[in-house]
Amino acid sequence: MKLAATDAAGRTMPPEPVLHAEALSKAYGPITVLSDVTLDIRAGEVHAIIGENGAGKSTLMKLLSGHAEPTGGTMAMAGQPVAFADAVQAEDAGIVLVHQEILLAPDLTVAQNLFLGRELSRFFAVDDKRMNRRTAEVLARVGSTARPWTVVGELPLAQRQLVQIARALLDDRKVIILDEPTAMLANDEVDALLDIVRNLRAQGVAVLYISHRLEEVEALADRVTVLRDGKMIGTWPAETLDQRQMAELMVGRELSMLYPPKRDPTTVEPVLVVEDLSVDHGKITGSFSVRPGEVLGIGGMIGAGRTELIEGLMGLRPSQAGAIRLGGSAVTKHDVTALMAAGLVYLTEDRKGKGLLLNEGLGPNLILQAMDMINPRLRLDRKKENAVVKAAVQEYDIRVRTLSIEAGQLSGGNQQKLLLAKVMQADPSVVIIDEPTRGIDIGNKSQIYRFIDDLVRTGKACVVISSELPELVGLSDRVLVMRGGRFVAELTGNDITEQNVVYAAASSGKDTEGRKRA
Amino acid sequence: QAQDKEYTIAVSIPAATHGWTGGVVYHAQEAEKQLEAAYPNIDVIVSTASSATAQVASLEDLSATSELDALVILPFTSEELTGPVEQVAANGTFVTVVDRGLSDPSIQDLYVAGDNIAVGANTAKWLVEKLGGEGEIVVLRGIPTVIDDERIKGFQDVIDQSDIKILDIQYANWNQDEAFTLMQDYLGKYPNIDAVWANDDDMLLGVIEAVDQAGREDIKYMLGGNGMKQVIEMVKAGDERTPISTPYPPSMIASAMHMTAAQFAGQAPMRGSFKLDAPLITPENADQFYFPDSPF
Amino acid sequence: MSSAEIATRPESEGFKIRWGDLAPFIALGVIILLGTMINSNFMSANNMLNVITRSAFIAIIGVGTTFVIATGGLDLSIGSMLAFVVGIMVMAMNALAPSFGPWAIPIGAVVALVVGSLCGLMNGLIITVGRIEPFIVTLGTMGIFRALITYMTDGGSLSIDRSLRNAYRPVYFGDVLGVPYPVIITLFIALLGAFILYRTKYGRRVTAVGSNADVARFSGVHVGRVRTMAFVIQGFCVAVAAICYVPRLGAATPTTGQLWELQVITAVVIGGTLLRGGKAHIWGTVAGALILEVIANVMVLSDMVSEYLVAAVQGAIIIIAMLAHRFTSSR
Amino acid sequence: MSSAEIATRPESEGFKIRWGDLAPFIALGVIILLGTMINSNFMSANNMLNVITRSAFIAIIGVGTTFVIATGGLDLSIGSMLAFVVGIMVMAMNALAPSFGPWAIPIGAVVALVVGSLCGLMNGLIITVGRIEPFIVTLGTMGIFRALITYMTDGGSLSIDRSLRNAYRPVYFGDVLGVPYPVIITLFIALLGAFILYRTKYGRRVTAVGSNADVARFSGVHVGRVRTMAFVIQGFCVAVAAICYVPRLGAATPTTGQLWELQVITAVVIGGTLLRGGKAHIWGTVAGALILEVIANVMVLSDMVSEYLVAAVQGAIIIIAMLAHRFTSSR
Ligand SMILES: Nc1ncnc2c1ncn2[C@@H]1O[C@H](COP(=O)(O)OP(=O)(O)OP(=O)(O)O)[C@@H](O)[C@H]1O
Ligand SMILES: Nc1ncnc2c1ncn2[C@@H]1O[C@H](COP(=O)(O)OP(=O)(O)OP(=O)(O)O)[C@@H](O)[C@H]1O
Ligand SMILES: [Mg+2]
Ligand SMILES: [Mg+2]
Repeated sequence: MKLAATDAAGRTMPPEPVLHAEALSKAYGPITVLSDVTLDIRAGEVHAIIGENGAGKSTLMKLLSGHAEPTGGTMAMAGQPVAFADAVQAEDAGIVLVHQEILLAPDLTVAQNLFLGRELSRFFAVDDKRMNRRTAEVLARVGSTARPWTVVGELPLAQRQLVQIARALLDDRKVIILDEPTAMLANDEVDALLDIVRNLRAQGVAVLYISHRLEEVEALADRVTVLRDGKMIGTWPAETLDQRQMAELMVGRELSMLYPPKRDPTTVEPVLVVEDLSVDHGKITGSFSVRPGEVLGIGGMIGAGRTELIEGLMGLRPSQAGAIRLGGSAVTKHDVTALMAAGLVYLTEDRKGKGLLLNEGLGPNLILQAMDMINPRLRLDRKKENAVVKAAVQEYDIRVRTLSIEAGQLSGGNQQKLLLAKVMQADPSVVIIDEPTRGIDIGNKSQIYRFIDDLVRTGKACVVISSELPELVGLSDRVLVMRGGRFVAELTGNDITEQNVVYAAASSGKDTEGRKRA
Repeated sequence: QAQDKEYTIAVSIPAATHGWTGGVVYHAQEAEKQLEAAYPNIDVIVSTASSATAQVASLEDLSATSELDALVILPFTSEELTGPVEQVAANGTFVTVVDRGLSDPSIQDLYVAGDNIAVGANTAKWLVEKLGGEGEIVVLRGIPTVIDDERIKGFQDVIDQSDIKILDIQYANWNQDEAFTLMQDYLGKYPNIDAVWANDDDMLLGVIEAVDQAGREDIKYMLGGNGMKQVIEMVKAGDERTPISTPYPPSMIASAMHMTAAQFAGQAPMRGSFKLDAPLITPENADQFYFPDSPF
Repeated sequence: MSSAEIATRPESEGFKIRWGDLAPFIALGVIILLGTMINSNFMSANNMLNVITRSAFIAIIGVGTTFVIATGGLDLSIGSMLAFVVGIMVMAMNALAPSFGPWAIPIGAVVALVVGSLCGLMNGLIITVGRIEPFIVTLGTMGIFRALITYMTDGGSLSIDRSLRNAYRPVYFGDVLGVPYPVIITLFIALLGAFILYRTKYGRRVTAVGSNADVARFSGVHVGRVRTMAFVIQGFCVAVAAICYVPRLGAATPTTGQLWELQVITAVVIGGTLLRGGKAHIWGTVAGALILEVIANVMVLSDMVSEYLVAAVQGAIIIIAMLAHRFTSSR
Repeated sequence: MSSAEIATRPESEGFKIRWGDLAPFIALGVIILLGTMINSNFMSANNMLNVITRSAFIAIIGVGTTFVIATGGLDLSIGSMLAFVVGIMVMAMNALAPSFGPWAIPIGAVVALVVGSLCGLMNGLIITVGRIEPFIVTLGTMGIFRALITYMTDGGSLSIDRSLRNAYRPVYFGDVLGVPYPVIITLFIALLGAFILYRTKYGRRVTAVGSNADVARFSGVHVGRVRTMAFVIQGFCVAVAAICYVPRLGAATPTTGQLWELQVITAVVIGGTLLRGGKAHIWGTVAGALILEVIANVMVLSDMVSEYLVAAVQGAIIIIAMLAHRFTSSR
């Protein structure tokens, strides 16, 4: 690599950093996950942190924001050494972290969550009116359509993510850390968020930004720090790196093509036919089919109802179907177990809430869904379970330092891989994946794409719901676009472009002017 | 000689969960103090249990860990304790049973008992006489146990032979609060009630409170049973609505302990059955049944 | 859409949610209707007043329990704590009576409030500082309080001084314009509880802690303090109930308040508060207390079931009431 | 880093976790040590056998409770269910005795197992199909079972036929090579429970449902069925305990098994099972049952505390034991 890190050169010019980390390390028991990271964070600058899944990005952010204590190293703010006992102290010092995972109280309203711990009051009573008003303002700023008095537990995931971001923006901060803020967002929201970040920068706030979407990093960052395997590779001015170089710095090797070449699905009989599916008492309806060897993409804006449609199909929500045919025979029993037995599985977008048992190890998670197939007898075969774990770790490249780790301790991206491995244990003929690469690094993304490609090339079928347009376009042989709980467009062949998807997804084209993205 | 040997007497009684059992515990402790002061060679161990199962457990513990010379037991229930006491007796321990007889009377050496059937029957006889053989009454039951069952049976058998009608009968668990609540509801339900029988003085206090509050004049008599201190005071004072009570003295445990200790103190051995009568407590004889220091 | 426009809409949205919250009141209505059909005396002013007044204890204590449960806690020591506080209060009043006359009553009441709050504080501190399951801690303190009252009464009963009895009686039996004191006290406590829970910072934090303690901690909420405070409130409410309780029967016994904890928790849950925490309905709790008391009353008034089976029918009614409001409300 | 290198470390980590699981056993050891110091008779073979045998009831029922709690449920009806099953079993045996002689005992036992399982099934179905809090449902069925046994005994008691008494006695009092039957039955049930929980697919699903019901549902686990089955197991265990119980006391009364639910739940929680579900320790439960029984035994053997205060000391010891093992194990 010819690029020079700015460590030495950069220090002469800019003023004192708002936050300086010196040789930070973190170990969980005997396992070191971060070692010797030295970092400068400067006011009015967007500082991107990139790295593979499990590189230690989230861990570093937790150390900087008081959510975890470093096992080595020091931090200083404006030259004064600081140490945060907890997140509250860090927030008081002006540093706030927006978690990669959703951390909100599900029973409280949006406004109550935003102001939790710093409620506004008049005399003895809390001032709900004022809090709701300010919440509405901040929500509007981040482009959320949620209402201040909605209970958070009733919001879709993406909205919750925006609420989390809104919470960080409520007060003036010196340092705002965003850990994969866009992983759950679709184009519109992403654009709104990028504008917010630019605004913050203009106001002199230091922004730490983690994302696996390198085009965002390229468009936004002033400096880029790369982590690999818990070690710091270096910091570069953003303009000196392009996406490809970033990716190679992260992975430490040359990357191959991101998207596999498209297939030409033969026009044989569809393997899955869904007719007149009606979910949540008619709120969402749709019919579709997938052929063997085909990747069917489902696009749409957040809240279009894609997730709900599929959850309804799987019998996980109140729903009715005119007919469901799988591999030629009609499915009469409309529930996950029966569908799985017939060869249809679903990978949820909510890996923390609905996907993984965070307090359990890899084995119990991996075999939970397909237990009857892996282990037809009553008694559990522990040997087989261990074999499954080893095979999955290898095949899906789940980066763990010990096999006895709990799922909740895995990095976000590795959790996603574990979840994929889990649903694949059932050896399905049709896989529906909701947001397949949410939180997956660029290196692994191509791995997952190739995985999907391999899958359909063996005559299976895959349905991909994705809010990431390049992914949807790059991967799908056919795209259905959903709007307001109905399918509004079907795109095939050369018609599958980002513009077309966006056009169909946005209601009657009204909303399209805000989109400057190429 | 007897004086040289050390004797252990175990006393197993129900825990103080309501007034009457509270009285039992009190009298057992008093007797323990007296006996240990009077006979230095006698060691008395009082053990309370909160259920039949716990009582069996404590029996096992007592007999497993010390040589018992005598056991004084007030069993929770006859059926459940018969077997376990038999085990103890089989080791040669002198067994005194108080209040509730065992299913197999041959196990016990000494039996001191109140008469629950008589408690109910005597009260009923008095009531039948006072009401002139007719009227409408309500009854409060205790906790569903044999004791409660026998009292109610004794009472009902006598009442059935008169023209008195039992309007209602419900459980109030020997609890003042529940008796108060139940009585309020009875009062709401029945516009005319001639008398109330609460089967236990603890409950009677709740009943009286409810009746007083409602200001009902139709109720001529409110009766309990067991001879609780506060109620005896009322009897002594010649209360119009509660002129009598029926003794079911918790002090019977003390009598039984003294009689048992006598075995080892050189006096004549005591065997047989002693059934305490349940004479009516009236203003005339109330003094005999009044223990101002007892909690009950 | 402008933010001003957004902020004016809570009513319409808020209204939809209220339906579920109404369930306990609907259940109460249905049971009252049944009662009226079963016995004509049921609706008599007298009977109604008795029942409502009686439910005051469970309702008052339930307000505190709503706080505890909302934080994700549980308190099994309520009943024994009541007995203990009653015992201490009676002893204090009796000791003070000779020198202070009727003033012994308010002083004794203050003593009760202090003792109750301290009992709650103890529960709370053991749970939060020792980090032990509330179930275990309060089961332990339940035994402790029960044993203490048994010890204090010597297994018998502890009655309030005759001289105070008459001055104190009205606190349970008296009324203002026909509304009995205990009902007024219940309303006051419930209003106060609702204000604290819904309108103060502390109340916000109570539900936050119950909903997700980690989130609360990250947000700077002192989770331990909030939990402990909920137990103190519980203790305070128990003491208020004790103050209303003593004039009714004038004595503490070892059976005072036995198994009330189960009744209170049932009232709270019937009222719509979730046992796992995070949601709290003060007025639902009050309705729950009324439901329990009305069911018991109807059971006595109706002549239909054998005395042996009363408990069975009560249990069945509670389950059916819950089933009914599950299947009517929302879905 | 290669994944082959990764795979070598699990053992060392696995070992560390076990420490926390040992806590109840350590607590048991400490209490036994204290007992030995207080009374020399405590360690006598006779006393030890008695205590261990007695703890069988709580331990056997506790195995079932461990399942229920692991799925995130709670069962307050245990004690009354025991009484009800005992009642049915005694009635069945007495009715069968004339025609079947001693064979009435095994037939009666089978009846008990069926009835117990059905009672559990009822609890489970109401909870899962009706989607009501287990706390409320089992509080209701607790009243129902208790009322039924009161009804069956007519408020009195229901004794087993004399002719069966002697044939049946050994089931509680007998032993094999000095090991009492109830202990053997407990071991068998605990082994079976541990096998089901740790080594079968069903057991996996139990913990999955308890730790996150949504994840389980999305993974195709029939959450309702798993929960219901846990209650059936609970009912079965109650019936096994009933089979051991009858020869000990020979009768069912309306107070049989009263408040056992609290004891059982305490044993389970002391044993390390989390009350909110997701983690279960069968052997911890057995240790918990022993701890409770040993504490009660030591209280009887020591003459130090007034009878009134026994409950207080017991409560305090349990809290202290939990505190101790919180502060020693991990942190
Ligand atoms: N509590 C914990 N105990 C043990 N290991 C942990 C724990 N938390 C995190 N780790 C490990 O630390 C490593 C770094 O995790 P981290 O979440 O920082 O990765 P990341 O760079 O944010 O990855 P991703 O892009 O997937 O989010 C991972 O290997 C993870 O398994
Ligand atoms: N701002 C909002 N407030 C309340 N409900 C919303 C909001 N946005 C969406 N929803 C609800 O969420 C449902 C769809 O959410 P869902 O997550 O299924 O959408 P999706 O198309 O899968 O989007 P995603 O990209 O998040 O997966 C909508 O039908 C709507 O009822
Ligand atoms: Mg991360
Ligand atoms: Mg979605």
